[in-house]
Amino acid sequence: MTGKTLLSVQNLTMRFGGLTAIDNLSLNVPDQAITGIIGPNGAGKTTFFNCLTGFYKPTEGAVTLNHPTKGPIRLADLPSHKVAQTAQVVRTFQNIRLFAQMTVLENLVVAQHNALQKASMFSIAGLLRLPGYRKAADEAIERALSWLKRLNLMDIVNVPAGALPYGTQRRVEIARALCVNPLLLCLDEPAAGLNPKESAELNTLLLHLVQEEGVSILLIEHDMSVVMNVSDHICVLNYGRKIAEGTPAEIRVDPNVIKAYLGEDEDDQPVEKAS
Amino acid sequence: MAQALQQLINGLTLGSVYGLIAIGYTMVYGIIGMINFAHGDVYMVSAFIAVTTFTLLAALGVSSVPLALLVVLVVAVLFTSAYGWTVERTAYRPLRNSTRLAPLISAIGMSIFLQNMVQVTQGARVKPVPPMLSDGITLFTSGSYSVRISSAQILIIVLTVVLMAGFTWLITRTAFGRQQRACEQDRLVTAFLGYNVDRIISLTFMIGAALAAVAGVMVTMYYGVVDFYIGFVAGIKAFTAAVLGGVGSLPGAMLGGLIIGLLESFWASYLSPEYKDIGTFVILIMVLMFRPSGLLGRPEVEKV
Amino acid sequence: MNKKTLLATCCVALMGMTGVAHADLAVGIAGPMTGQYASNGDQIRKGAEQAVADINAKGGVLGQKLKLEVGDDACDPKQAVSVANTMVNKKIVFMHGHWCSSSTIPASDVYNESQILMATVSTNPKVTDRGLKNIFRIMGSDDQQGKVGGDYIADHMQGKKVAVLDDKSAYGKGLADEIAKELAVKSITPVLRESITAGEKDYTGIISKLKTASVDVLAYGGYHTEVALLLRQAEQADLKLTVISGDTMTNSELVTAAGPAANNVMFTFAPDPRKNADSAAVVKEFRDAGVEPEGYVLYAYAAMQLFADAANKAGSVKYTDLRKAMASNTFNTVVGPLSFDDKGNLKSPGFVMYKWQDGKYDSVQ
Amino acid sequence: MTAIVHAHHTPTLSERLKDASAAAFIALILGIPMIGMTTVDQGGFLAVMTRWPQLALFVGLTFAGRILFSLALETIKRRSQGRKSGKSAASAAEAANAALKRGTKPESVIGWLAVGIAVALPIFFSEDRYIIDIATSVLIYIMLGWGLNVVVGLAGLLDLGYVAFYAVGAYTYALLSTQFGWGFWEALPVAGGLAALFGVLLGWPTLRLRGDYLAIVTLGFGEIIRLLLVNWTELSGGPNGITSIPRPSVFGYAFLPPDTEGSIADLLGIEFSPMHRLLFLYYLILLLALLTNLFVTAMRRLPLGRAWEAVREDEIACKAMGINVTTVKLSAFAIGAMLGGFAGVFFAARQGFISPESFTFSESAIILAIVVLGGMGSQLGVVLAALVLVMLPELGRDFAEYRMLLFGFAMIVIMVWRPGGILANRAPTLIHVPTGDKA
Repeated sequence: MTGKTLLSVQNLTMRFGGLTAIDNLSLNVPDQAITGIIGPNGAGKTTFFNCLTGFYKPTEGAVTLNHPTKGPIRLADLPSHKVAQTAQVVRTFQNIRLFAQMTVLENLVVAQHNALQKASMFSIAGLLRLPGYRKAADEAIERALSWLKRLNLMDIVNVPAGALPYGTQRRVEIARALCVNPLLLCLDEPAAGLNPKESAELNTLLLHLVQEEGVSILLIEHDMSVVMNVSDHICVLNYGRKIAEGTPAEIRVDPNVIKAYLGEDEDDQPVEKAS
Repeated sequence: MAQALQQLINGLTLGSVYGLIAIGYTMVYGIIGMINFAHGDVYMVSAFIAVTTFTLLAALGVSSVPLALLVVLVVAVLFTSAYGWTVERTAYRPLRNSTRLAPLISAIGMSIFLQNMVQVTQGARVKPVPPMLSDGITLFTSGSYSVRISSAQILIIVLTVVLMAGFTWLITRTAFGRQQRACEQDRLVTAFLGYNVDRIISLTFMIGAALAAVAGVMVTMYYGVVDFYIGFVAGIKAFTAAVLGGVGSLPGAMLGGLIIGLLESFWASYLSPEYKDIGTFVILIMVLMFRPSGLLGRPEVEKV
Repeated sequence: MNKKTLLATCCVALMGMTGVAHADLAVGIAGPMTGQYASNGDQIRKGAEQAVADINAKGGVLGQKLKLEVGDDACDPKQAVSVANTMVNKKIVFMHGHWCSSSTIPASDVYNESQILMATVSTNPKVTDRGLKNIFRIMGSDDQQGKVGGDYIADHMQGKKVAVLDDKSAYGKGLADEIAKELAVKSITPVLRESITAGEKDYTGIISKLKTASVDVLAYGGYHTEVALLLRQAEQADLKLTVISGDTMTNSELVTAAGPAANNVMFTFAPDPRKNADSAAVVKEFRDAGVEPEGYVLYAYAAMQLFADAANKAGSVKYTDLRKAMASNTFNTVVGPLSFDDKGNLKSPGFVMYKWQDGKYDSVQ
Repeated sequence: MTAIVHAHHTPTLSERLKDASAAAFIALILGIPMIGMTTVDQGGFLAVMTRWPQLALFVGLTFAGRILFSLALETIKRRSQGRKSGKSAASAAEAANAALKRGTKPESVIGWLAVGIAVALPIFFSEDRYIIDIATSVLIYIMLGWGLNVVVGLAGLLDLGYVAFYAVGAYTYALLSTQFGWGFWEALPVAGGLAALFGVLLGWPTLRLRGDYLAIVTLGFGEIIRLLLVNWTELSGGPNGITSIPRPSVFGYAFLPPDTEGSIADLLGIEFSPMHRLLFLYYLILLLALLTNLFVTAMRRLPLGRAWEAVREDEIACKAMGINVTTVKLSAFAIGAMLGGFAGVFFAARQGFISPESFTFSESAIILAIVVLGGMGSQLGVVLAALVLVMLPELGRDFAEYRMLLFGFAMIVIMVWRPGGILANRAPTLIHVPTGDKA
C-alpha cells in the first residue's frame, strides 16, 4: 500500500426509472491494495462496476482515477473501451465473458488488441508481414504465455475457451484481464465456482499481483474466505447505499453488516410481482 | 384539401392493414424476442387461401357478398392459424435457447420456403378475384373532386377497430392475456408458476397469424389482385410499423401502422408515387437509429 | 475426398448432358413461360409448337427435322441473358423471341455475338435501332403503335383531359413516350405525365392525382396487371377512366382482374391475323386442337414459317446465308406478307385500335 | 467428474404412430388450401382445380417421414449418449490436442485440390461454353460468400442487404465504362472503394444497433438501393438496366472479332473465338476469388481479424478489453462491402448488362445462405455451399422451380440441426507448440 488514493468515487447515484440501484455512494480506493466490495444480492455491487467501467452512465456523481502518468481521469466521461484503454481500469464479469470459440491463447492476444493494431499499422504492416509487426506479435504471445504460466494454465493454451470447465474459465478471464495491463483490476466474483484449492491459489495470486506487479484490485466477492483473507479494505453495500467501511476485522463485527446479512427486516419485503 | 381528405381515407385503410399485420410482429417479439421474418409470408398465404375460397364460393353459387366474406374470413383465419402454429413449431421452437441469429436465419429460411411453396403450388402469376363492394359513399364534393369512401374501405376500417377492441380485451382481461403478458416479462417464472409456456407461445403465433389472415382477406377483397410476392413488401412495412410504434407495444403497432399508411398515401399523391417505399425504409432506419424503442415502447437497458 | 467424387460426378453428368449430338436442327423460342406474363409466353409456345409440328410433317427444313428449344425469361432481363447463353450452348440456328422489350434488348447482344438470327415481336424502337444485324421484327414498333394511339385520342376524344402514365419498363416508357410525342404533334397537352412502379398493389395515390386533374383518358404504357389495379381503384374512387394502351392488353387476365371495368380498355395491336384469308387453314387447325389462336399464337407460327422459308430459299442455315435471304425476300406467312428494311423493321406494319367488350376484344373504327 | 446420464424414454410403436398421425393431420390441414386446391385462369375468370392425389401423397410422405425421422433421432441420441462424458480441463485439453494432431491438414489438402481442379477445368472443357459459364457463376458466388463471410461469419453482423454493395460495384463500373470510357482495371479499385464508402456510410450510424435490428436496417438499405436503381431512370436506366457494358481487356487489347482495332486475336495472330473471352473471364474471376481468399485468410490472423471474431463472440467483453467495437465492426463492414463491390464490377463486365432485378433481396438471401449453410466463418464451407447451391438447379432442369424452395427448407433444417453451419469447426489463428517437454 502506498497510502495514496487511486480511485475516488463521489456521490455516485444510478437510477433506472424509479429504481435507485446506487444511492449517493462515496468511496476511496487505495493504490496498490485490495479493496473488497461485499453486500447481499441486489445491493448494487455489479452496477457499481458497470458505472466505473463505462457500461452505465451514472445519473449523478463523479468517479475519478488518479493515473500516475496521465493525471486525474474522469471515468464517467469515457466510453467503456476508453476506460480500459486510457485509464487502464479492467474488469472481469460475474457471468464470465470469454470469447468462447477462440482458444485461450487467442483470448489473451485479443486483449492486447490496441497495441498490436498500432503495430500492424491498421493491418497494412500486418498484411506485408513487416518485421516491426512480427516482433510485436511475438511479444504479445510471450506476454500471454507468461501470464498463463503464472496461473498454471499452460496445458490448455490451445483449447477453445468455451470448452473449459467453469473454474478454469474464471482463471482464464483473470489472465486475459491482466494482458490488458491494468492499473486497477475490477474482479466480479472471481472465486465463484472455484473449489477450495483453486480458491486458495486465487488468494495467493491476488496478493502477488498487488505486491509484485503493483496492480490495485477492486473485488466483489461472496466467498468470505477470499474477501476476509486478502482485502486490505472492505466496503459493504446494501440497497445501493454504503452501510459500512473498514478493515476486515472491523467489518466482521459491524452491527449494520450483520443485520444486512442476516436479513432481519427482509421478510417483510414484498416480492415484486410482474406487472 | 379534398385530395388530402381522400388520401387520409386511403391512408387509414392501408394503415389498418399494416397495423393488423404489425401486431403479429410485436406480439412475437414481445414474447420470444425474435423477429418473425416469415410473418409477412403467412399473411401472403392467407391471401391465397382467400382467393381460392372466394373462387370456390362463386362456383358454388354463393352470391351474397356479406355471406361470402364471412365464410372466407372464417376459413382463412382457421387455416392461416394452422400455418402460424406450424411455423413456430418447426422453425423456431427447436432454436428457442440458441443464439440470437439462429432463429432469425431460420425465419428467413421459412420466409423463402413459404414464398416458393406458394409459387410452386399456386403458380407465379397474379391471382385476381372479381371486384366486390366497390360501391361507396360520396362524402362531399368540392369543385369537380368528390371525396369518396368505398364500402370496402369502410369494412376494413370498421373491422380493424372491432378487432383491436376485442384484442385489447383479450390481452388485458382474460386469463390467456395475463399469462401472455407474464410470459413476456419472464418466461422462466411463468413456467415455474405452472403455466405451459410452449402453449402460450404457440397461441401467440396463432393469434398473430389470425390477425394477418384478416388483413390478407381484406387486401384480397380491396385490391383484388394477389401474388406470391406481396408478403415480403407488406411484411417489411408492417415490421417498420411495429418498430415505429415500439416493438412489444400493441397500441404502438396499430399507431405505427396508421402512420406508415398515411405517410405512404400522402407521399404517393403529393411527392412522388415512385419513391414512397424509399420513404418507408428511410423512416425505418431513422427510427431505429434515433429512437430504437419506438414511439410507445419502453427503452431497453443493456444487460452486462 | 468426398468433394472430389462429387465434383467428378458432376462433371461426368454435365458432359453427358451437353455431349449429345444434335442430329436435328435446333430452333429456339424464349419468353415469359412463368411469372406475371406467362399467358403470353404460353401463346408463343403453342404457336411455335404447332408450326414446328407442321413443318416437320412436311419433311422439315433442308431435309432436317426441327427441334424446338423453349427458354423462360419471366420477362426478367437478367434471366433473359442466361437463357440466351443456354440457347447458344444448345446451338440453335434461329430464335423467336424474346417477348418483353427489356428482355430482348440485352439478350440480342448475346445472340449477335454468336451469330444467331432472331425474329421478335418486341416493339420498342431500341430493339432494332442499335445496329445489330441479326435481328428482325415481325411486328410494328412502338413509334408506329404510339402514333396510332395518339391519333385515336386526338380524333375520337376531343376535349377530354388526357394523362400519360408508364411503368418505366423499356416497353412501357417507350410506348408512353411515343403516344405523348404524337399528342404533341396534334397539339394536345397531357394534364399529367407520370411513372409508376410495376408490381405494387396500391395505386390510390396516383388515382387521387388523376382525379384531382379530372382526367378522362389515361394513355398507359405498360402491362395488364397494373391496368387492372388502376381501373379497380379508379372505380372505387368513382373516377371514370378510359385507358388507351398497347399490344400487351391482349391478355385475358386483364378481364379477370379488372372485372367489368375492363370494358374501358382500348389498345393498339396488329390487325387480327385470324381474319386473314391465308391463315384460315392454320386457324382451323388450332381451333381443332382446342387452342384459340389469339394474341401472339399466330405470330410465333409465322416466325417459324419465316425461318423455314428463308432457310429453303438460302439453301443453308448458315448465319450469313440466312440473313441475306431474310433481308432480301418477301415471305408469305399466316400474319400476312413479311419483308424487312435495312434495320430489320417490318416494311409495312399496321396497327389497329381494339376494345375489350365483355371478355372479348375486337377492332374499332 | 461424474457424467450425468439422463434416463431416456424410448417411445413405443403406438406412441410413434400417434405422433406420426398428428404430423400427417397437420400436413393435411396445411395442404388442403395449398396443395389440394389451386385456382386457374379460364380466360376471363378463375376456376378452382383440385389435386387430391398430390395432397394424399404429401400427407403420406409426412407420415412416413415423421416415423423415419423419429427413428433416426433415436439412433443419434443413443450414440451421442455413449460419447458424452464429463467436462473437465483435462478432457477438454485432450480433445483440443487431438484436434490439433488431426490438424487443419485435410482441409488445406482439399483446398489445394480444389484450386488445382479450378485451374485445370478449362483445359478439359475449353470448348464447352456451358461448363465455363456455370463455373464462372459459382466463382462469383464464392467470392461474394467470402466477402460476406467477413461480415457475418467473422464479425457476426447479420447483413441482409449485402447485395447493395454488389450493386454499387456493378453500377459504378457500368456507368464509368459506358459514360466515361473507363476500363475494367481502372474502375475496379474505384468501384471497390465506393462500395466500401457505402459500407461506412451505412455502418457508421447503424452498427451500434442490436443484431436483429441491424439485420432489418441492412435489409432496408438494400431495398433503398434497389428502389433507387429502379426509379432513378436518368442514372441507372431504371428497370431496363444498362446495356452494352464493355468487357474487360488485357493491357488495352480486347476480345473482339478480327480486323477490329485492338483485337487480341489479331495481336497474337490466332483465330478469333468467343470462347477466348469466356476463358479469360473465368481465369479473371478465379484470380479475384483466390486473392479474396488470401486476403481474408491473412486478415483473420491479424489483430483486426481476431478482433472481428472477438466482437462476434462477446461485444461487452471486447469493450472491457479496450477494443473500440464500433471501429472494428465498421472495418468488417467496409471490407466486406469492398469485396462485394469488386465482385459487382466483375459481374457487370461479364454480363455486359445489368438491371436492378439482379440485386433483389433474394440475391442477398442466396449469398447469406451460402455463408450460413457452409458454416459461418469457414472459407471452405463457402465453396462447398456455393457449388451445391449453384449446381443443383443445373443438374436437373425440372428442379429449377424447386431450387428456392429447397433453399429455404435447407436453411431451416441446417439451423435447427447445426446452428453453426455444416463446417462449423473453427480453425484457431494461433497455435502454441511447446518447445521441449514443459515449456
